[in-house]
Amino acid sequence: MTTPVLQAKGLTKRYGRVVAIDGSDLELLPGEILAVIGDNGAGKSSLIKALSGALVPDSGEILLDGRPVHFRNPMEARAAGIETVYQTLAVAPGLDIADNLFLGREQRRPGPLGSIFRMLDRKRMREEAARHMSELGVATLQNIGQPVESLSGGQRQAVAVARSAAFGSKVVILDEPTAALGVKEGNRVLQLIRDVRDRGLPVILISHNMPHVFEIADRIHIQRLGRRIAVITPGSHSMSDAVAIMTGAAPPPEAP
Amino acid sequence: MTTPVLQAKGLTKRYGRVVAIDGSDLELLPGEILAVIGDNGAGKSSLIKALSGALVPDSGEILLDGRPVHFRNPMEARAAGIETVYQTLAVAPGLDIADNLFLGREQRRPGPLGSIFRMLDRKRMREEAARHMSELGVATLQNIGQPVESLSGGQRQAVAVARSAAFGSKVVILDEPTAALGVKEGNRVLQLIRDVRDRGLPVILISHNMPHVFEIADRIHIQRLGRRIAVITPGSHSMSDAVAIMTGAAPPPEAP
Amino acid sequence: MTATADFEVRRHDSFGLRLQHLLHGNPVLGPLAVLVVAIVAFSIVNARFFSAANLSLVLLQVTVIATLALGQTLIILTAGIDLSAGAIAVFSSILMALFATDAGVPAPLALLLGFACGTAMGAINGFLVTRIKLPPFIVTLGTLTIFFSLNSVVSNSETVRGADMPGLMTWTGEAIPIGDFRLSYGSIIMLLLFGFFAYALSWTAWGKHVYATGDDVEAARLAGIRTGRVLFSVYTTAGLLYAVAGWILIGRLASASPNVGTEYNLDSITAVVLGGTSLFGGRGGVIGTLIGALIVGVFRNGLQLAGVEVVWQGFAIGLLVLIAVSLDQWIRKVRS
Amino acid sequence: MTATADFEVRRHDSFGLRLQHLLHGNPVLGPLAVLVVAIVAFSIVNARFFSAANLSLVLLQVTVIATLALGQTLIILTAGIDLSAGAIAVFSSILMALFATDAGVPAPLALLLGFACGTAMGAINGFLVTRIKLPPFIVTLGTLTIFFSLNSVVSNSETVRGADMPGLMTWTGEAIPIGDFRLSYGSIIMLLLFGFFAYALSWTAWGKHVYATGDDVEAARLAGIRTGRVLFSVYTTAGLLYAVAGWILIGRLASASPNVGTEYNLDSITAVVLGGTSLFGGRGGVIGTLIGALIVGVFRNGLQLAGVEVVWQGFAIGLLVLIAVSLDQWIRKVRS
Amino acid sequence: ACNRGTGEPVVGLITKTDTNPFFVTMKVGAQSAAATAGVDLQTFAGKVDGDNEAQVLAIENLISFGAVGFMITPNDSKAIVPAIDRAHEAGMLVIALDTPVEPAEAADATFATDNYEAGRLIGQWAKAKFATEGKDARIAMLDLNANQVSVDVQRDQGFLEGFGIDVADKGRIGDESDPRIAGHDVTDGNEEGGRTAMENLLQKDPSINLVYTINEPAAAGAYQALKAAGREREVTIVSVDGGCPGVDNVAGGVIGATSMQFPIKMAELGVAAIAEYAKTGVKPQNTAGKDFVDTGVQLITDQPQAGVEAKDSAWGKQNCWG
Ligand SMILES: Nc1ncnc2c1ncn2[C@@H]1O[C@H](COP(=O)(O)OP(=O)(O)OP(=O)(O)O)[C@@H](O)[C@H]1O
Ligand SMILES: Nc1ncnc2c1ncn2[C@@H]1O[C@H](COP(=O)(O)OP(=O)(O)OP(=O)(O)O)[C@@H](O)[C@H]1O
Ligand SMILES: [Mg+2]
Ligand SMILES: [Mg+2]
Repeated sequence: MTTPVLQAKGLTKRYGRVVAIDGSDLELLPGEILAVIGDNGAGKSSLIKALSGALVPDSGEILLDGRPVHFRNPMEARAAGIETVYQTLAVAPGLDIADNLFLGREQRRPGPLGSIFRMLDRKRMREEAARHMSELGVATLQNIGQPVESLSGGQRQAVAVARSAAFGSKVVILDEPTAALGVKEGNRVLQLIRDVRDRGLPVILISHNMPHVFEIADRIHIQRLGRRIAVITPGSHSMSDAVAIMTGAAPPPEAP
Repeated sequence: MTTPVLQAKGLTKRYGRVVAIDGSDLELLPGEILAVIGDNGAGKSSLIKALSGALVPDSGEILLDGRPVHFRNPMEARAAGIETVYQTLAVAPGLDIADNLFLGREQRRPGPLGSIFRMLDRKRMREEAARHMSELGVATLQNIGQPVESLSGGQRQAVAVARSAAFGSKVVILDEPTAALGVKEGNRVLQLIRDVRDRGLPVILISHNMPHVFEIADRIHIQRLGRRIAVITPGSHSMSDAVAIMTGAAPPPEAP
Repeated sequence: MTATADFEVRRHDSFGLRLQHLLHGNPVLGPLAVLVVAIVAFSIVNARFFSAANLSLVLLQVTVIATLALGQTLIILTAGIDLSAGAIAVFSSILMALFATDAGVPAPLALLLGFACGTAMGAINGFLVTRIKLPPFIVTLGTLTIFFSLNSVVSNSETVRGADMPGLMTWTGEAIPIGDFRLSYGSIIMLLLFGFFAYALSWTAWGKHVYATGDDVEAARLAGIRTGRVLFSVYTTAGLLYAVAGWILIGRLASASPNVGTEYNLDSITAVVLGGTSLFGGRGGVIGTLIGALIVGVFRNGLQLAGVEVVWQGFAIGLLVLIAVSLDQWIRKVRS
Repeated sequence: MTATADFEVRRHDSFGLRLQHLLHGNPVLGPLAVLVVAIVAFSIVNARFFSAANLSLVLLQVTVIATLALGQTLIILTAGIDLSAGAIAVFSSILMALFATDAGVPAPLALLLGFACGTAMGAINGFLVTRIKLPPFIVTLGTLTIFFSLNSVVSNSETVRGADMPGLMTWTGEAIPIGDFRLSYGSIIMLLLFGFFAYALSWTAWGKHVYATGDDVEAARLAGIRTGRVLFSVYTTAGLLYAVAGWILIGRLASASPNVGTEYNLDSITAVVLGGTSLFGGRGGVIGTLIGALIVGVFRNGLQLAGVEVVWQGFAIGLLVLIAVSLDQWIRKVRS
Repeated sequence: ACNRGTGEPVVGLITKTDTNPFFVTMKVGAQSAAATAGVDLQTFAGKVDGDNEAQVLAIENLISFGAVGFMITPNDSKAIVPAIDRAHEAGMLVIALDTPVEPAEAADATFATDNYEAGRLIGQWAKAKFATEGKDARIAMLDLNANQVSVDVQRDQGFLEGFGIDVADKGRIGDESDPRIAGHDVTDGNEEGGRTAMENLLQKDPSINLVYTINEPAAAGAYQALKAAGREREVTIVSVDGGCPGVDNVAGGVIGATSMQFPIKMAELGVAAIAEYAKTGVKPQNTAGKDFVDTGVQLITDQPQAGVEAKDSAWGKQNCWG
């Protein structure tokens, strides 16, 4: 078996009396799209937050390319090439779209203006931002200089997705990236995910949209009550099988 | 034709250079489920915010049971029986689930404790809250006293949906109520919407989930670039027709 | 791996986790622990500290600030801030004193007039915050200077002596001896007010609305709360509480002086923050504030008894405040 | 119906909407309008107000506060607040003066030592905020009392006279006459600093990170910004700016006095808020602060020239501040 | 100061603030006097000028310590009286320093500068100087603050009386109608306030040529404003205090004349009186004809005027405080 790019073993996270992750495992193989599905509150977001450094698990191990890593914050995961779109989007509401897209990776002017005066290349960042947004099919955007807080729910999500797709270098993690998106925009995001995979990056996709999941995933990780209870493939199981396992209506298949 | 329960004529709303609603109309007939679909940024949320008093349109007219109304804030719409779930959910993050469900409609203890000391009936509110949440199939909730900010995305949405379903008396408006919900929970919300309709209340449902829309809607209002460009029914048009009209790929049918 | 995980979970369960549960449910335990530590430490340094007489002195010394901080807490819970608290208290005390002496109004009426003025000043703040929609900081900064200035004008910058006032005005300064412990009526009023608002905040709809408004005013508005009314009620109530603090102040100083209170705003805000209420609104409560006020009182009194020189007392208080909040922070640290 | 709609849209386009666009893009126009109105009004009341000599005086009088408010703006942009600003400025000024006189250190070195101390004091604030994760209000309240206390101890509460200092220390007080207008070197330094930070905030990555951190610290962290570092850099930079303000203060008073600066915190925060920066972080900018500081300076000076009695000046300033923000609010009111 | 348990009687000193050099000096004087007299000195201070509550608190603490007596420079002369009454009930000797309480009999004794006299001396000096030079005065009055506190009022009114201006109500600043007064402003008694106030008054009336200041830091600030306007040579500044930097400023021509007070003497007398009381139970007596013990004022100037007794700055240097 190939070494997983990203692997989690026995992760646990509790909040007081609430158990968010309860000894969960996860494997992400090179070049694959791994979907993570599960009921609300199954611990999907908590699991990927642990992978991306946004929360520090109480116990368990995370391996990147087979080597143990301990991310204490999102920057460290990001530096290791893991790019994440959080369910809460993590945008700075007062900044505009371009600023948000390039947050933490701002581009400077060429020449001394950039190197000495550290001047940002606003024009270029705006142009690129406009390009990224239209790639996602967000055509209704009327003003690229709008602060993100004044965008519609879907537009805001598109900003977050565009950011991760543009900058991921090792793994891209997307937590419900299409939840607020329209049909067309949602399909664009699926295409974008495929593009990312075709660039050789594996992708973790959390989604409640079964047609999307079955259309795009190579493998499907099913989370239930804080644990991985099964890994299936779109070939081996049908959508209704998956839903039945996820909700506990059917027993999980034998462990792989 | 029957008088619409809720009707909007020529609503307009601008934000600086951005036109959010551009002379949009809407009719909601008694006892129907009206779906509103449209691209991201088409102005769906802005439109229903105007109906629910959360924004005051620049121009245009709103009629409730045929009589013009001018809501200056959400309380006035609520007092008129219009209950809304906003896309941003509008929950108080630090309060717990029961407090949020009953926010603004708290129940007091019976007897002098309630009437003189105005003491809240916390126990009853918690019990009812637990019932509402489990009706929505949110079974993973481990602690009914958790503050809403610590809930998962879907759990939080369930709180908002439960609130509107429990208290709507004339019209229920739901802005993407299933976006963050799991398959099972999403289906429960659809059932809940049907139940509300069966109680005789008309419902406006904004959703990007075409299967949901076509499963449940009586009529479908298609919004594009701030305007209503068509009203279709699941019988008259297919999903792909609807998507084509919505994205501008197909011309809208003749006005009804 | 599983073994380690099990071990880790169990270990947390045993002490850390349980303590956390306790603290999670009772956010006042942090400040309370700080208070207890401070009392124990000062008692060790100077045995006289932990005498009934001295402890009753501490309670007496914090009564006015605690009453002010109670109003301040309400406002801070709504994500506001009130810089005019001290000015309202002092102005109200001057007014009621002048009514009761120069104007010759019967004492109970003079008292009520003073309360009415405090309430009205709070209402002015509330009006500016909710109607003109100005930031609370700037509103109360403006009214602070206005009220202080009016205060000088009305009082002619002269102190009204308690001896010239009817007994009701200075009644708050009288004390019931309980052994060596002397409990003043002012302190009793203060404690009753704290009890009342602790109840109102957690057991009435009004309290829920205050928290919801402070947490996220837009969400509260969309959820159907009349946030304007809630805010107005909070500022007005706070004004009344400040006026009561003014009455207690007369009893404490046995006079009504226009020149006190310059430090009251910062002191009252300090008590609120030490008590664990967030300046960003929506989190905290009044019992914490009472403990916060007591912490400051204990520090002041304890340092003096410990024989720390005046020049170094400021230094020590600053340091202790920092240590107190660090300790509190450490206690409530729920690993996120 | 359509006719009405069209009409309405067009009507808005014509004036209201255009003005709104302008103001939307330039949030400093609100405070600027207030400033202009104030200047015009005072000029009408007393013709002497609008003379080059008097205007240069106003600039001179606000220089120290404006420099402090610059550092304060940075901190408030990150949703913090700094109550120790004045204490750091005064302590730094005392230190550099003592280095240059009693300690006999060469003037440029004494200056640098003073700057280093200010920076270090800012760094202490930053450390407590980012590492121990204490609320900025309580941190700076604690360090405020600590620094003021150290200040008394170090200076022995004695003023160091400018005449005893090397010329460099008081150089900031010297002025270049431009006609009747006297531009002091201190004011020039202050204006340059404002220019520098206006640039840094809107044209560098650091500036974006400051705004993002202040806007929503959790989101900024998740977006990959080292929010701890950003905050630390802001507090440290602010400390340095306060030390520069301390140097300017020496020039202004031709002495280093430990007894000034009690009002500096509130004054600097007032300037920031009048300039349109939100106390909740993430919104605003330094140019607004400069205008805010000038507004206060114009009020003070204008009221005195208008012959308003001292007792009523507080009243008038409070009222004017309220009117100023109301006007600003009205101007920027974008119907939501 | 924490040698408690030695059995020495506890004596308190409560000053207005602990940052003003005047009170710092007073404290140093009291400390050395306490060492000589063999008493245990406990010091307290208000946080800011006018902070009455901190002083009440200090008295409460002293009562709880069982002190034999204390000295106080009251921040609020009237409002402190009830607390002093309580101290008396506890059998303590109370001495007001520098500022009398109201009514003065509420304290057992007052050791103070006659502030009215201090103001009057500089007023007389200025009057003589202007008379000699044949100039008409345009006077700027730089007071403490808007609260009309007693020291502020007495110095201000004393100066005006000394200068020969009708002061109307002796207990109020600013009710005079004499046209020679160009204006009043407040300084908070520090350099910054002094400078800003002077700048603004000069804009209002550029012909100002005589400046009364509440204290020497305010005078130093005012001088800077005059210097920036290029008017420092034509304008005379008078002040009150006698702090060493102030005397330096007299020598340097910044201040024309200042009235020196003697805080060390106040403190020494106070400590001695309480020590005496502790031993013998005898209370101190007031200066004949006054309701307080006058610790003296001395006019310091290098431009002596006929008919006004004065010492020069060299003498001042030897006797200054701070
Ligand atoms: N900070 C917190 N404090 C307490 N409980 C929390 C916290 N964060 C998450 N939880 C709880 O942990 C559980 C898992 O939450 P998580 O967000 O991982 O679910 P999820 O699978 O992503 O759900 P969804 O599909 O609704 O987004 C939930 O029951 C939630 O209430
Ligand atoms: N406060 C505001 N300021 C400026 N522009 C705004 C504001 N609110 C909304 N808009 C703009 O108005 C347009 C319509 O927004 P709206 O939220 O109504 O879209 P929507 O149809 O609900 O989209 P979605 O499906 O993504 O939720 C968008 O282009 C949005 O950017
Ligand atoms: Mg989730
Ligand atoms: Mg929307």
